Amino acid sequence: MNAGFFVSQLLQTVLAVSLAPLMLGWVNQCRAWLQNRTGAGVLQPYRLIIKLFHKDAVLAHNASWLFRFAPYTVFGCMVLAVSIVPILATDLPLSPVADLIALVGLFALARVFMALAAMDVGTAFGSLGARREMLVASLAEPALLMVFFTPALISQSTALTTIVETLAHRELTLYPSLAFAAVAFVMVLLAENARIPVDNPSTHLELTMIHEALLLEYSARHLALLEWAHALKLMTYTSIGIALFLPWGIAPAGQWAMMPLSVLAFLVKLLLAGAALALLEAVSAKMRIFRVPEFLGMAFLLAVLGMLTRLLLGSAG
Amino acid sequence: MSSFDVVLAVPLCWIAVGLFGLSSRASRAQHARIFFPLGALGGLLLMAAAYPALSGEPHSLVLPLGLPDLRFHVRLDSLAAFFLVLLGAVSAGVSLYSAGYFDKGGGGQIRLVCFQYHVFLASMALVLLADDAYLFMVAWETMALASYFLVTTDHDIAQIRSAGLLYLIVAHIGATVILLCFGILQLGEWSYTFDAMRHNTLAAGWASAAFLLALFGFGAKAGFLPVHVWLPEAHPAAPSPISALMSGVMLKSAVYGLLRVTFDLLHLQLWWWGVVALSLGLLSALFGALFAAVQTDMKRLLAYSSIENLGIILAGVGLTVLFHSYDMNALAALALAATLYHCLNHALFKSLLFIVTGSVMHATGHRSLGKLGGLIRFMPRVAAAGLVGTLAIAGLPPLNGFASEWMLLQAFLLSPSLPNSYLSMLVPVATAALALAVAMAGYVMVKFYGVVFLGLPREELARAHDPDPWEQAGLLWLALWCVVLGLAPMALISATDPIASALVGAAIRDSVQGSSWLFLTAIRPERASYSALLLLAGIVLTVAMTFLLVRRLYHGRVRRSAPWDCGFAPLDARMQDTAEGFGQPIKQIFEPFFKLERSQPSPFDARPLYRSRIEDRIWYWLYVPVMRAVEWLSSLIGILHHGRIHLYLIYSFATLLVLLLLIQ
Amino acid sequence: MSFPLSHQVINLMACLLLLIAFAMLAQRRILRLIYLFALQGLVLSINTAVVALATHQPHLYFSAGLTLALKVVALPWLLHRLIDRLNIRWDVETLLNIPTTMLVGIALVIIAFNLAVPISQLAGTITRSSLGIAMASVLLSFLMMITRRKAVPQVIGFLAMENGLFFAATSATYGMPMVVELGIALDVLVGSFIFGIFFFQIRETFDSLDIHHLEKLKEKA
Amino acid sequence: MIEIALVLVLPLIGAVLLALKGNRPWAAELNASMSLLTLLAAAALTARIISQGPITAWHELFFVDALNVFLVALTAFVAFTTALFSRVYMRVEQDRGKLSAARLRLYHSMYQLFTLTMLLALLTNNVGILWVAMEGATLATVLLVSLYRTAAGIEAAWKYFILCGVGIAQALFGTILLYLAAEKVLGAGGTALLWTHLNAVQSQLEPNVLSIAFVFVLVGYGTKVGFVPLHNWLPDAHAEGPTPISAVLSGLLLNVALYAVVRNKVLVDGALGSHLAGHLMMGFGLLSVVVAALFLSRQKDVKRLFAYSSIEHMGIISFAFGVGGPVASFAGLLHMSAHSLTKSAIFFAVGHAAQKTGTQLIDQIRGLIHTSPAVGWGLMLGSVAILGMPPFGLFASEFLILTTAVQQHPWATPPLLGALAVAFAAIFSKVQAMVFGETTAQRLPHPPALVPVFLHLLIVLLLGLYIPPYLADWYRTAARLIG
Repeated sequence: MNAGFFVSQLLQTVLAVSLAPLMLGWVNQCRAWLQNRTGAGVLQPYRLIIKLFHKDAVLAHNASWLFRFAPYTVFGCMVLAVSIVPILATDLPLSPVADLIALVGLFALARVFMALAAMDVGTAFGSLGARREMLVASLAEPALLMVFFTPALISQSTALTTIVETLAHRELTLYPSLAFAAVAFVMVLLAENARIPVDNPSTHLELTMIHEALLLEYSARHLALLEWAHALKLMTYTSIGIALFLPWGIAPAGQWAMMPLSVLAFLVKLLLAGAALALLEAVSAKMRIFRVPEFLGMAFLLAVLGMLTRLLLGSAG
Repeated sequence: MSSFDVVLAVPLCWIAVGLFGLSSRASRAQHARIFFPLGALGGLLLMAAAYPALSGEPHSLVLPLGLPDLRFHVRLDSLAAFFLVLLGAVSAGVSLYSAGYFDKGGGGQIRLVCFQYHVFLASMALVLLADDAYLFMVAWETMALASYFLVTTDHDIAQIRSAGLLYLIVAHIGATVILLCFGILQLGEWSYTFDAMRHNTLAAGWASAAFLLALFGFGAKAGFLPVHVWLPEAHPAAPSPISALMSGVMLKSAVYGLLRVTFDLLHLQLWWWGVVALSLGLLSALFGALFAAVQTDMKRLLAYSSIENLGIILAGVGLTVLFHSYDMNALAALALAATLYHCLNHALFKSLLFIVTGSVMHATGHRSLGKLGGLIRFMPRVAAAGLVGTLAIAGLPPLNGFASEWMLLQAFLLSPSLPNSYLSMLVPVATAALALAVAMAGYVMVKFYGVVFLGLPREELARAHDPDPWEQAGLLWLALWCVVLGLAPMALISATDPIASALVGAAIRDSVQGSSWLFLTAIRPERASYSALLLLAGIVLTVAMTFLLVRRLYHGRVRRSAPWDCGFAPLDARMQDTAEGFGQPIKQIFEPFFKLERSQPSPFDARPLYRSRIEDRIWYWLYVPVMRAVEWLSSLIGILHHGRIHLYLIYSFATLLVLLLLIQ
Repeated sequence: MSFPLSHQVINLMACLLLLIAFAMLAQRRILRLIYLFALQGLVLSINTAVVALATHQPHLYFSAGLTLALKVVALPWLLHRLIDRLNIRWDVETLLNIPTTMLVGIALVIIAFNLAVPISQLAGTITRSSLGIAMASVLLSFLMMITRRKAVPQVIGFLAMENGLFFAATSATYGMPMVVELGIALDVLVGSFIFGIFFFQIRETFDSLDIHHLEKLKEKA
Repeated sequence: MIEIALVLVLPLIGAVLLALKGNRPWAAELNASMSLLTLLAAAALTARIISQGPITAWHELFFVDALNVFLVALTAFVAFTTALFSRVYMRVEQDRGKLSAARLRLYHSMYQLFTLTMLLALLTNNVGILWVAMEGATLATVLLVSLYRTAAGIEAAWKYFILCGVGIAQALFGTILLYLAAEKVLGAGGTALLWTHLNAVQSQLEPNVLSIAFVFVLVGYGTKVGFVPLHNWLPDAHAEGPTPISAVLSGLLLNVALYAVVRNKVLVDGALGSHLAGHLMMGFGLLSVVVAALFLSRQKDVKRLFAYSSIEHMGIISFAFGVGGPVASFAGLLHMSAHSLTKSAIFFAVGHAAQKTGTQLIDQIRGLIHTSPAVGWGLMLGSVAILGMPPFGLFASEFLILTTAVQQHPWATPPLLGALAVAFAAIFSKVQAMVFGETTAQRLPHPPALVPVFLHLLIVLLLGLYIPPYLADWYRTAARLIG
């Protein structure tokens, strides 16, 4: 437990937290390009957040303490989540705090607070959003766990750092099972981060919105925090995906020399991932809410298939 | 006065308290204030006395009661001690709460209630202490009987009567089946003590029969599929503290019995037992979660969620059997620890939630989710306690529900190392089912909390306010334990070490190496680890920092106004989602699982009316046919008693001839 | 040389008894039924007397006298009084027509005889055949109770059964011990008194002695 | 010796006195006090047996051992408590104009006579006298069944009389065959009918004859026990007779009849060296339990309900005796005593309930617990006990019976389990409806006699939790006698 740990931890956390809006901006920018629009620029999320911080918060008369408390909690959960995922190096003092399952739990915690807060004011849309959010989540969560189990089986561990160590820093082997898992993960990611085709982040059309409906009553700093947390969530998922499926380039324990390299690798991966995400969103259309279960069911199935292949092929899988 | 004596003394004291309560002529309020706190004291004592017994030699004693050649044997070993701690902890909280609850009416003559309540507690303690089949069965049935009378406290309501009847019938059939199981286990000639049974080596066939009987019998009490039907009827019917005890402790006594028979009394376990238990458990879990999601009565909702949690526990037991049958004892120990821990956690948060509903019902007079709402503003303390319970039961870190589910999932993840390839592939799939059930629980609890405490009141609830100190004390006690057990799981899990070594022959220490008071781990730290305390610390830290930073860099100005709601017309409570609406997506997605009757309004109705009734298919597939069959038989048999004396003479004549020819 | 004679007499009585049993089974008129019953009693008491003579058992004389008094005089007279008082002289209605009843009766006799074979091996020399006949007449009277629809014939059937038993007692075993004999006789007497009471009760409640009035207590569907 | 004489003579005196003065207002008290004296005599006898062991009296005419003395005590006790109950009950009936003083005279003297016959049947050493007494018991009760002179009452009594009469005749034939077999061994004359001697020479008796004899005895006394399909008189007689009589019929007469069967079973199994008699009893027991359970679920009249439950329990007991062995026989005896106590208690409660509501129809009796909690709770607890719920004594016996059955005759457990479940559902659903809910009952002129109810239940409770040593030894020795 030398200072190095904490340095890398701090570095990673700060980096992730600060880059999260950028990532979101980048995705939106790519989407704009793909739709032949000149987008608002990759820095737009920052502007939005800062603007919101300056505003006065407006609360409904009957908003309870839960309503005001939720944004901070959600933000806190996300920050913690992102600082647990090994992004740059695998020696993180925080990583033993939560393994993959606990991470899922952490997301769930944030989500539940979000939903409860949305129901607090008692608006029609708030509860509608909460209901839909919980529905999607309750279907996505098992799929996500299944996704996680495949690499967990490979590396005999659910601790992310151990997984990364196994996948990245042993001799390079290709795991067909991971392919399944990866596809499933992407699907879950789309669902969990309120992206097309499950949800449309850029609409407030009451019939379709899920995630936005949760935020309706929020304003100013609370809204800012929630937006930021949203960006962080996307960030976290992406980096989990990276850690699980393209872990190469993450610095193994104690190798400070590799740190800059790993930062670079991370940025590149982020760019690619963002672009890919944008592409996905551009080519697919928003689906009806009751198609979502089928979508997630598919993801779930793929994940299970992945695990089974792993078990079938044994160490080669 | 050893701890064993104390443990033995507590049930007797409870009975004494009950008797005094029955005979005392005090006023209702005095009565509640005097006797229930005494009961709570007993609970505390029991908890304190049983905890040391977790680690330590089993004590046993023969009481001068019972049948001539079968005296009552009592024994306090680590397994019993664990469940006694559970009983003590929960009953202490609930009794405190009852002191406040029962003085407001809401349940028959308090003297009877007090008596039955304490007999109920005592019988549960005796079930755990019993060391021979007879005492066990006596305590077991007394428990059922006492709880039946408590359930039917308000027996003027026909619905409650039928609920109680169904409950007692199922309970009694279950008990008879357990009795048969003991019949197989005993060696004949008065050797009914568990000690004798331990030394009885049965053939695999008989052992399997015994296990299946035990599974059915105890399942009837624990509410496993398909003998769960009584549970969602009886729990809502009972007064809330009783529901709390039933759901929290009584169901666990069934788990205790199953563990006792499977691992202690039976000398072998076969792998397919594990499969049966596992699949049954997961089925129950999913079933419970789905049905909970579509309930509109808060106590029914909690009852179904009990079915779900007991299902999870049974799955844990099944996994333990599976591992143990392949001598993978370290893993078995992990699964067992997870199971036991989940028992304790469920006991705490479920009873907490039940007494919360009690307070809500007393404050508002409603239990239908369709009428409640916004109570967080009228009864903040109850709402806070409720929030703890909700987060815990939804399996969210850093509370206790998550800790046990985490361990259980870890245990499931280890199953691929099973030698049998089918199992090693099937169990992960089972894991998925478990995950689904847990996720569903989250959905359910958001619905529960959101509809009861958040939003706007759906009816006029202005008079609602926080309950009196006694009730608050009870709520506080249980909520506190939910948090503590969530933050420091290792403390208790390592305490359950002797149980694992006794039942599956391996200490949990082996399966959770390197875990400390801070970290909970599975097998090896680098394999998986989780620290609720640090997690909480992290969140709190970030929250605090963000808060301060925001305040420092910007400002904390707040303006109040009407809610925006996409700029719609001024809000009214009817615009919110009802419980009905909240369950609707589940209803739609999982429609095949429900027996659903819906009448939807047409667009042209003057007064559009939406009605929907959810029913349990199992009831129609299993129970109705059986009842029909019995009715049919008894209508058939009626012909026997036809009224004509000649016929009767012919009967006896025929009997005579048949017998005469028979013996030739 | 009285032994073989008594032997023959006893066998003769036994056969008579069986005959009478069949006659009762076939009987349509209630008065005749009573006479037959009395006749049966008579045969019985003679038989008892003969057995007593043959085996030199004094207490059998006594029971022969008892039988004579009770079953030949008292009960028939009582029954006669009854049917006079209740003036019931109509035909005896049977549930089964007579020929069928007879056939069933034959079957019963066969069964009874076969059952009796092992016992007869055991039984004393005098009464080799009698036990089978006793059992047969018991079963026949049982059959009669079943097939009769009126109260009085049923009772007569019951008493006939008693006779059969008594015959078994005397001929198979040289009579039961005295105490038992007395007890049995007492029971029969009291029994028939109670029967009498019942006839009146039934009569005054249903103003008829037809049993089909007594078929109300049944499981309602 | 003197105790035996007292036990038999006191009821006789009572019968005579009441036959003369039974129409006086104090007849009921006299009845009760005679029963009390009988009880005291029985207690003295019991004490002597406990201290001295089996005794025979009057050139072996009477024989008292553990098996029958325990039944004697039970009989005397229940007879006494029932007399207490009938004191109140019959007074109400009289006030309601259902009974004339003359009828009460008949009732009281017959009550004493009935007690006498049962005690005689239990105490005698002579198979023939046992038969005489059993017949006498029928004769004593048959007029009581038709005491109300209603059409239904007379019908019930008639059926009771005919069926039991025919049955008892079979029993006599069986007895004669027994004597026939015994006489070959013991020689003609009295001794050949004495249990004591018969048991001594069991093995030498001719098996063929004995098996046939047992069939007749079983069918004969079985009719009185109420074995299916010989049971048809039982529910009618219980339902139509006055409630005290239902109580003693269920609580005592059935026991005594079963006692007669068991005595013969011991003898026959001893002679055959096989388990024929045992298996027959098991068969009858099982059949009775199953059929009675099915009947239970369709009853509308509360007294019929509990009559069928008596059939069911007799089935259980004879099943236990059929299984045999120390545990099962012990359980059978325990069940016998617990059942007669509980069942009579239930009939007491039911009687009061019926008087309060003026009907015996189950669905017109509601909410007893409101108007008279004591009667309500009495009925509820009684039913709970009769249904084999702990901590009552019947649970103890059912526990032993079932657990033994599982090991020795697994095939028998499924029907047993099913029947018990059906019976439980049937009885409890009806009782709950009667005890709980809105009420239809009204107050009575006389306070109900609840001492007997709760006294019985208390004893049954004790039997479940703590059986005093001497009682236990008593059961053990009796069980050993039954084998």
